[in-house]
Amino acid sequence: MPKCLSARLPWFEEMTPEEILGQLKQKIGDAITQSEVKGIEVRLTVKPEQSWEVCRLVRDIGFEYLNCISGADWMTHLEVVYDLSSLQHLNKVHLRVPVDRDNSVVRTVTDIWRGANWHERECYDLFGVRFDGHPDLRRILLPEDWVGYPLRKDYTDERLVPYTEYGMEEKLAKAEGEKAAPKDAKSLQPPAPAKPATA
Amino acid sequence: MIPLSHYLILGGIIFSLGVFGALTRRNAIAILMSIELMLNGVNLNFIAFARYLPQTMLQGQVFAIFVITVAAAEAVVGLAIVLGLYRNFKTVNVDEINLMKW
Amino acid sequence: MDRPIPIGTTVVMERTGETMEEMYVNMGPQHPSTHGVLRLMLKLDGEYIIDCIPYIGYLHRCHEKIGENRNYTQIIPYTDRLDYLASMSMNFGYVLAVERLMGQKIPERAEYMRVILAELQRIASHLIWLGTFGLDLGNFTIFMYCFREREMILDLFESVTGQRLNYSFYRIGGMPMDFPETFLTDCQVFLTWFKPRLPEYDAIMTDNILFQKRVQGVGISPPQVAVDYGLSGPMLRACGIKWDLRRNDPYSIYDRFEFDIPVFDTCDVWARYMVRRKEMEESVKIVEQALAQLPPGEVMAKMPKTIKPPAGQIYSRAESPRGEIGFYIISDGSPKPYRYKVRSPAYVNLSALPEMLKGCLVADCVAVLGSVDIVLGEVDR
Amino acid sequence: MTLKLGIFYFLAAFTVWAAAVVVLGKNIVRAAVALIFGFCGMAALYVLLDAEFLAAVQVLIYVGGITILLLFAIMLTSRIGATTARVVNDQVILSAMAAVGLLVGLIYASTSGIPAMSGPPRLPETTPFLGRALLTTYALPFEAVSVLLLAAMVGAIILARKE
Amino acid sequence: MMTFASLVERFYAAMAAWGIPWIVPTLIVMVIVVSVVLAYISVAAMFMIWWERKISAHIQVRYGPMRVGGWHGWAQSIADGIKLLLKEDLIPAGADKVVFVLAPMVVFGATVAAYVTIPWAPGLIVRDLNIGILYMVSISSLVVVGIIMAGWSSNNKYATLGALRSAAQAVSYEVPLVLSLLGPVMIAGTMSMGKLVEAQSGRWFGVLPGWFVFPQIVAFLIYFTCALAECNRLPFDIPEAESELVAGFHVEYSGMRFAMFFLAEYANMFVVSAIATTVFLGGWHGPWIPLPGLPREVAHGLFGLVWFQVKCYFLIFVMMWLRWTLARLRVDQLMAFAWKVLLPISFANLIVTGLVLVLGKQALLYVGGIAILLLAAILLAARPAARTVRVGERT
Repeated sequence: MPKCLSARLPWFEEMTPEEILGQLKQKIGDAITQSEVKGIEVRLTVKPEQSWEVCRLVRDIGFEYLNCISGADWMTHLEVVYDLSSLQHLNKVHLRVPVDRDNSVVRTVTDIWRGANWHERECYDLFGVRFDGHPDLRRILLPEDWVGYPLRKDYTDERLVPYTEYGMEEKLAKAEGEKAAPKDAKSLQPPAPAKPATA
Repeated sequence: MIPLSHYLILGGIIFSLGVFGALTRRNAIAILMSIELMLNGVNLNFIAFARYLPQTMLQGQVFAIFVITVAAAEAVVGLAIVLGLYRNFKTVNVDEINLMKW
Repeated sequence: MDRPIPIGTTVVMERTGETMEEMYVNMGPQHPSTHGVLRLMLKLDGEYIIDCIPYIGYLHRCHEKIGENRNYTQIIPYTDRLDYLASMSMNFGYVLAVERLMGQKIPERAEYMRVILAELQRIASHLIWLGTFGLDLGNFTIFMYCFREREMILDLFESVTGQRLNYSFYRIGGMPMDFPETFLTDCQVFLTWFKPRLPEYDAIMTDNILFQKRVQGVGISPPQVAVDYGLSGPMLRACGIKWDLRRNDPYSIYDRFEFDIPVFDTCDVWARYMVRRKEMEESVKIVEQALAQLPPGEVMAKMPKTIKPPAGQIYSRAESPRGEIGFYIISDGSPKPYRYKVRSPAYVNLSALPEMLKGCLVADCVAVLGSVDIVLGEVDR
Repeated sequence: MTLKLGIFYFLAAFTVWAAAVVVLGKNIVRAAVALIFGFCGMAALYVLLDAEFLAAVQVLIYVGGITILLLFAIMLTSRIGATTARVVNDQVILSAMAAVGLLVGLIYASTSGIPAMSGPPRLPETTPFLGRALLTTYALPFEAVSVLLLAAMVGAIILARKE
Repeated sequence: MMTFASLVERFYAAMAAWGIPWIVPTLIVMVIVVSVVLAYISVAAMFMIWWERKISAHIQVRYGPMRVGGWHGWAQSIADGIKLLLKEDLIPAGADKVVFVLAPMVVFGATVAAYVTIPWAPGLIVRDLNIGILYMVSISSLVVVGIIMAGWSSNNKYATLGALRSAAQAVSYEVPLVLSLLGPVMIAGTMSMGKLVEAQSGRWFGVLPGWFVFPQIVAFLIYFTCALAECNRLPFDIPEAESELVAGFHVEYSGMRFAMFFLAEYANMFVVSAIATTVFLGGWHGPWIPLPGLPREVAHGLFGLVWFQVKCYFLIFVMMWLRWTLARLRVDQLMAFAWKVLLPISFANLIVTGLVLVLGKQALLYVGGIAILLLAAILLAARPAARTVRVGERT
């Protein structure tokens, strides 16, 4: 059976994550806002406008296997996270595309990886990120007439009973000697996270 | 004994019902059914003659067998044409199929 | 894609002007061979399938929203309910992700226990698949044989964890209890009983000419399509791509056992059948080697009372019987994950179903769906 | 002898009723079912006329073959469950008169000039005789019919095949 | 064993002696015979249902019905029958009422009508028609018409698909079935079942019992395959393939009507194996010894009855055995198998039988030549079916 598709670049096997990052920076440096190499994983944060070009390049460079597209809600902005890998080697790419909360639009990657179709529909369904150019952007898990996007942090629903950990919060607060702000009645505000690590 | 004329009358009745059906029904398949009825009426007469006229040496029954085979062949080709009609005209209503070319 | 017309009785057909040439048939959500609440809207031309639109979400329990409100140990029982036919592998994947996030080392004996239980669970999951697959194709007897073997595995799990289906037995940092004394001998008894059963299955299914005619050349998914859709597990290995996370991205102690990865390259239902059929033999080999090398020692590492992994994020993946089960966890130092996402293999494999069904017959649709081996708990999360 | 006559009248009435339903029936499927019963009635009449081989052939070919073909065609062409509003077209009166005229002519022909004969008490077994007749005295029509059937099969397949 | 027939004559003579018109005894005999046949069918069907569940249980390493009625749950199918009687008998909305109600009657009626010419024992036959075999085949084709009426009239898409499939399957399998039966008919020279069995009384080369299965082994195999398709048994049970079409044509039936379909299926199985036994396995022939108390003929009759049942139920056992081990064929494979494989072989068998009957010894060289020619034709025809045409080939 022929080796997989990404065998286009013969010298590819020996590439280390640093070289891959170098390649990317050299080809499309301005689009990458933050980048870091952690073990065998290249982590990038990319401007939403060029996200499609970066994905295109990452695919051509050799990552033809899309593991997963997931959303994340950082209170200030939403984020679409692409996890890519390859069937030829163990390098991975972790691509994050920050998108602002209100009109969150990102260009679809279904034309690069057809597998992205359902991932993007789920991201739209649960986060409300619209992927323009997507062939069939409908809700996939929730019923068609569902209002709101449940996985957003500010999603409130009268049926949603806030989960109060039984006795855990008070014990924790007492243990750290009232360092955390005294909790008023279990209001709906989610606890402000310490400092979202975006390093 | 049942006189021969009773069978002939019955054959006549069924044949004329078939003619009436073939002339009046609007659905092409119903017309084919009426034609089958006409052929059956004829068959009945043949077999009645074979039974009542021993000198004919059962020629009636042999001919009835041939009528059955021809009826089968005719039904097959008729239905194939009806299917072809349906695929192009989306209807089997004979009144609406009046163009020579589809 | 015109809006799919809700259909049911033929009266509706009359209004929508459907004829035998172009007809919508609704398979599911309650249908004997859709393995759960999946609805397939089939557009038929007589017997041939023109198009297929899967509708999922009937079993959606907002697994990820719950995950964000539970601390790391409380999430373990929820991961059981993802792929309820292979809950050990789900626990294994989740616990692995959190340990990688924390960089936590666990004792040797716990590693071996995890591998033994995961591989036994793989055999049990493949046995259910084989039984229901045979049932779909009309062979009722194989269903009974497979469930006889699966009962023995469930008894083993019951002796270890006290549960028969959703075990939630794995803990972050090791295993809660050690094996009971009788487990090792019982496991050996099961293995010696199970090995000669596999040729029996071949006699009924694999060598049966009728079965072969039903599955060969059906539901084709060439390697390019498989990789493009991100298929994983037996679906990928059926297209000639030798990719198994236990071997290619070794986690836990899988690199200490030698077992080979069955690969077939005819990309059809037959290849997927044979891959799973051979995988059962490999799992038996792994369990035997693991039992032989089982080291003594305690089973749980020293863990803080509340597990608070350092802030950061990780996407870790493991090999479940259905494919690559991935966990994407963002932690912000608090005992609850900030964002918790599950990449389920059946969800992705199912997205390729319409591609495989083009041009098949209605009877093939059942065979192809059986070969994709979906579990709706994992698809809908 | 009245028993045989009684049976004949019952069968005749049954067959004519079935033929009438075929010709005048509203729903095309009901017409097909009536056709089946009509053919079975005819088969019973053939048994009365000591032509039991033909009765079996009639049931086998007409009911087991042609009617199934008709039902197949009905399922493939009509919208399932549709009942046509108007069954008869506008020339119904004219064709009714023609049919009745034909019927009167036939009845006249079949009653006058035919002595009330009764023929032999009971025909011997007809099947072997038919077999021998078909292959000896009627060998040529027998071969011609087989060629006709072949032509019909090929023609039907070509016509019905989807381009 | 003319005792049965002589019994009837003595009964007629007695009636005539009392001056009762001949119509009354014929009606009485007819009523008795029909009730005996119906009683036998229901008992046999009940037994077969229970037997099938026990056989399938044994094959699948489980027990099967054990509780109802004591020893091995023998009363299970009676309990099922009563349950079905008490169940509500609903007609779906929009269903074509007349045809819906008529369909199970046509199916059950046709199956029962086929019991007329079954030769149970020497002389013990309801009516030995001289077109026996042709009558049974044509009557059992009525069953298919009943199935189509059921599927069509229940206004349910799955039922209609099931009805369409069974129509296609019936048309495909009737032709090879009739042709395979012609072989023994040619050898025996008659179509009446009674005479067919008598023609199998001799011995082939002194040692083999004179059954037709030995010279006509090919015809027997073809017949048995077509018989499986005739009564919709796995691997040909496509019309009610549970996994795809839920329950095929009788999805909308319940209560008594469903019981009729269920009984008709098993009764049809018995009819088909009875034809096979009569035509191929030498009906009631079998070694027999005169019983001390009874006259020779009665003993021969009893043994004949037993032998006939043994052979029939052996064939039914094989059908059930196949059901629980084989998978199900697809509709187009089934069609291709019928038209491309069974039909040519049955034609070949017919030609060879004719040649051997007419030419005797010199037939061997003719047969050899034609056999090679036909084999080439069959191999050409039965080439592995080209892959089903794909709608728009993918990459």
